[in-house]
Amino acid sequence: MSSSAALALIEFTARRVFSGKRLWAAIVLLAIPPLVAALLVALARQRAGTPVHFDGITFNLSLYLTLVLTAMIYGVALTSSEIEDGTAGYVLLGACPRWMVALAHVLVTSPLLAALTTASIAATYGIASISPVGVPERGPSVIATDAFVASVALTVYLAFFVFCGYAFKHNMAVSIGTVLVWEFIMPALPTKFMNYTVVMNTRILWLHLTQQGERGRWFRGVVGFDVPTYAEASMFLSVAAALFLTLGMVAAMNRSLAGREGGT
Amino acid sequence: MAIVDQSYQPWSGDLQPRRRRIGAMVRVGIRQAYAGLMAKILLLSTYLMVFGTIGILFIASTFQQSVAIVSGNNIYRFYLGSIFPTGILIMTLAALVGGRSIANDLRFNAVSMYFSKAITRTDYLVGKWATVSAFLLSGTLVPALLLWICQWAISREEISAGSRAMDLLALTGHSLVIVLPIAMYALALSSLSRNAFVPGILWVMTFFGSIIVSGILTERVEEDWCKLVSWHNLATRLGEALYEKRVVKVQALGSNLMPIEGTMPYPWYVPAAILGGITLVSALFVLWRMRKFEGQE
Amino acid sequence: MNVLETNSLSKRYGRLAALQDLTLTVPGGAVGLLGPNGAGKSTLIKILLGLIPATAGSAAVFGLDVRRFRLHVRQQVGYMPENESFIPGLDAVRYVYLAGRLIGMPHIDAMQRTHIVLNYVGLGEERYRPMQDYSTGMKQKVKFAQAIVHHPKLLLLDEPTSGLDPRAREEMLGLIRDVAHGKGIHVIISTHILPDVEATCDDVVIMDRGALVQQGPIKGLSAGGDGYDVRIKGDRDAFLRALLAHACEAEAHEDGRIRVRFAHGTPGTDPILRASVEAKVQLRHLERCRASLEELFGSVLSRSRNGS
Amino acid sequence: MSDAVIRADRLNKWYGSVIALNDVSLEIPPGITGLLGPNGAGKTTFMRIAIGLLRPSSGAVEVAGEDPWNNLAHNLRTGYCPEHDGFYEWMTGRAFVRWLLRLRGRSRAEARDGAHRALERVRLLDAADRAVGTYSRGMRQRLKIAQALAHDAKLLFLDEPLTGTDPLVRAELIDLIRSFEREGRSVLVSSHVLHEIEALTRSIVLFHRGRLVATGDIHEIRSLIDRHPHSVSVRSSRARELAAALVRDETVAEVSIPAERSLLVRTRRPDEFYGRLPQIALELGCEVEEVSSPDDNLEAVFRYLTER
Repeated sequence: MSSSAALALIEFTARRVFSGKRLWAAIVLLAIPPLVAALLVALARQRAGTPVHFDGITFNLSLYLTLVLTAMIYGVALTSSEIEDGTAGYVLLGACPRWMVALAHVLVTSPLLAALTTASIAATYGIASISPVGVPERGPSVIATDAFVASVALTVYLAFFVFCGYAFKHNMAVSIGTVLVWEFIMPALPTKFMNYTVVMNTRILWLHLTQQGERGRWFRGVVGFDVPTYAEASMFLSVAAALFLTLGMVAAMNRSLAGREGGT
Repeated sequence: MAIVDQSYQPWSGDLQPRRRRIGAMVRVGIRQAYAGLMAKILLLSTYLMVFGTIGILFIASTFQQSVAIVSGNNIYRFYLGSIFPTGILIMTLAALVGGRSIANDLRFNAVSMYFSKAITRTDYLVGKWATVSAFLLSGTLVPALLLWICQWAISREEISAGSRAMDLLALTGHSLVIVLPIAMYALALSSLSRNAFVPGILWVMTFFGSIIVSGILTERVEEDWCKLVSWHNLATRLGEALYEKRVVKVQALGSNLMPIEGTMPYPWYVPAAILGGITLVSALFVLWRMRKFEGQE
Repeated sequence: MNVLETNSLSKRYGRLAALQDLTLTVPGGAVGLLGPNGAGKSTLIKILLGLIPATAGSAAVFGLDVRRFRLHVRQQVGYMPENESFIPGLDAVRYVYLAGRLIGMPHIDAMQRTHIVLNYVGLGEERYRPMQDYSTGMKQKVKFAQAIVHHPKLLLLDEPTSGLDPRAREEMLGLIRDVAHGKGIHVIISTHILPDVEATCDDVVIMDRGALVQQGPIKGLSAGGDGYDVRIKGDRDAFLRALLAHACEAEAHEDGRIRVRFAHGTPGTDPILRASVEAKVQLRHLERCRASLEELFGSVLSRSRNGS
Repeated sequence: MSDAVIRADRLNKWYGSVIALNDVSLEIPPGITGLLGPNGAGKTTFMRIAIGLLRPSSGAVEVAGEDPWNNLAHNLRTGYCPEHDGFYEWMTGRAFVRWLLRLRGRSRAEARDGAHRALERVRLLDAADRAVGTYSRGMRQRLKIAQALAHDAKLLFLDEPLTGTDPLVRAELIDLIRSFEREGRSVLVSSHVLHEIEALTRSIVLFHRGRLVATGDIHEIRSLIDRHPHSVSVRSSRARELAAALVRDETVAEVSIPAERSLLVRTRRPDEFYGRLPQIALELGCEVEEVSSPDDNLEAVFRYLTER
């Protein structure tokens, strides 16, 4: 294996992030938080005293809906769609070992998506700070913190999707189904299992970093829910990321790609 | 001995009008929608839940307990108006069945069969709409009917036959209000892509997104229109308007249970106009997309 | 009444002209629509079905304008698309039944006809299995069945043998031949595979780059085969030398075929027989030149391209 | 045959309970080899195992002496043209080939030149800077071949490269594939159409229902059929006289006259019969217009080998 092939793999993976319909879907998704902020700002102009709450948008949109769905769109596009379209073979038959292809999928795509998410968060912050009330005064450091949290979560999600893509035959159904149930429905149910969802741990990380661990107005609907510590949440996320990354690399090494003829 | 010629014979006969063709399309489509494993599991769990509820209520009634949820038209209103399980269930079913209905036709090229037959784009759209709606009704209307019967059986109030009939109409209307816009919107998304999961994700995104954004807005702005942003609120508000307003006349266990009240002060035609608008725009979008796809192989 | 009439039909996709001023009259029978990839055959068929509007000109099927009466036209026409076409989760019976119902056939008729045509195309018990599990040949048969379920007056087949193995192809050609003769169905086959047309059609229409190149009966077009195609087993060079000695021009092809022409007219097969005896080779195959349509196709196309 | 480029030993591949390859052991020599069999015979599965995309359920395969699975050196030596189209539709053809070259370790400059050469080779330069989404079927086929040969692969796997191409394109592709052999590359071409393979090579491998049926030279396989009875159809103006003469010959088992001027002869010793037929006809002085046998072509070999 040559270094130029590895370089090409990184470039190629990055190039694919900015192509096709999925880019548009991601842009629409990432535009939602700034748009909501803009709406709130416009309303605050009309009626003095309407608070524009940047943290609320981050908590509910940037680190929840937008984050999970962006990861889902790209996660599926990285492996499942490639295998289904029949393009996966070209990349796997290159000069880079397969584990490296899986690794590049996750480690190249997640910083780029994190950058896009950061842009979205920064735009939200910028728009929200037009309004006099409700914007945290910690300055741009809060953006950096949010971006960090988002990139951690994205890495976990992408690793999971890459793993599912290589490991399962019905990879789309498995990965999307799991994420929908575990990450969307589970955090809405008042059970202890919500402590083990990526969404919750991400937001707990965020809670500790930006709200000093105070639950305050967040999670208030949940009765008897103990917020894990920063250490617990970061441990959970890093273990999940490492686990799925490893499993994904192993799965990539063992994935057989049948043609459409033999697939049934 | 008589030998009957069983080889290929020419056929001639009268052809039926267009509405019968659409009817056939719907029948075959529904059969196909039920073929999916996921859809079966989801529906089955819903029915288990509904029957479980009914069972518990029957047990309660054998102990001469009157339960608040059985009084008035609470029980099916509650079922149809709640976000969990009904809202989530309908969302998932629509993502599964609505999402793939046109996308799979494009991907497996069934459109070239449909449009080489004597149907127009509008017929196709109406057929698909009816198919997805009818399928979704099995997750709303049918359980609601079961609950209506259950209410009739065990509630302790005196309800006139007219009121019962009105309730029946209302729950049918409520189910349609929930299902029809969702089905059309899912079809619009479905015509976007050949890949069935894309429309599914987009629809889930719309549903959750609208609820979350509406939640943020409601909390921040505290204005009434913020509630209109949520898809679920719209359908519930419009559905609520259909029910007969009457006072519950019986003292029941747990009577502090909140009946779903129309918390949105807007008249019924506002959500109706919004949902109708979404449906219309979606329909036009599908027609426009199919115009593009009709030209392909 | 003519099965098909077009009048200076044109279709443009942006700058690309898929059909250019095509005026064509097809009286009926089994007609092969021949042309290379991108000749405009599929575009023509889609216009005939009313799927896409023509940029200019008009087309009529059985005298019915394809735009104004497109549903009527489609009730008279059966169409077999080129690419695979099915509804996942549906079995062949439901699929063909649906096709019949969409034409407007009543329930009972559609069910009966479904089984008749599935028997006719030779699909057995597999018809009750979901179609995504079918082999290419079976999918192709179902596509054919759904096109004839309502006994159309005109059958449009787009590349009916593409991707089939020899046996499946032979079966498909047999079906087409059978349906095109004596069943009262006119057939138009769009293809680039010449032997298919030879095996099934009486007339041929050759298209290239959206324009009509040539039209006529196959016999007329492929006539002029003055010579024989021979296959032998044994010493080929000796045979060729012996042929030369009998004043024959021989041309050996890569697929083992030897084309023999006579310098002076056609004095029968005697020289070939003699040459084979002299060269002590086995005469495995002897036939008048027939596969000249392929060459004709090539020459017609290059002529039309050079001329334009 | 120690110089075999591909060697398979007791290869099996299942998908669930479906068996795609059943106990295949074979050796493929350098040069062009045709992989022949009907749809679903296991050709694609075999190729994908040999290219390293599929792992066999049991057994081993060696390509150039090495296991292809997760073998980077093997990836660089081989090129694969898949049967079905899989492209990044938004990319241009040139970018596609260039990216794949870079993924195989070429520098930017090398990749640019290599892509240009490969596209020139398959005559796709005109369309190289258009998005793949706009390509026609023939262009897609060429692009797939271009990416397979761009990195100077010594061994090419072409899965159904000729399917769906019109005669003009097919002739071009056949020339191209033959030129690979002259450059010293080995090529494995799969097809279900016999005459495509016949035009390419003499060395074939025959698959049927996941089993290896025959391997070797077409001539060797041909000679197989001569150990079995043939029916030969002869057309002659004096059919009855010829029949009488033939019946007396010891190689002939049976003669029937299905139509006037037409004979059907059954022989148990085809080799001798074909040698004697011209002699007998000449001695009798009767014109033979046509000799043909359904049992004397590759389709028959195929039928015979697969149906026993």
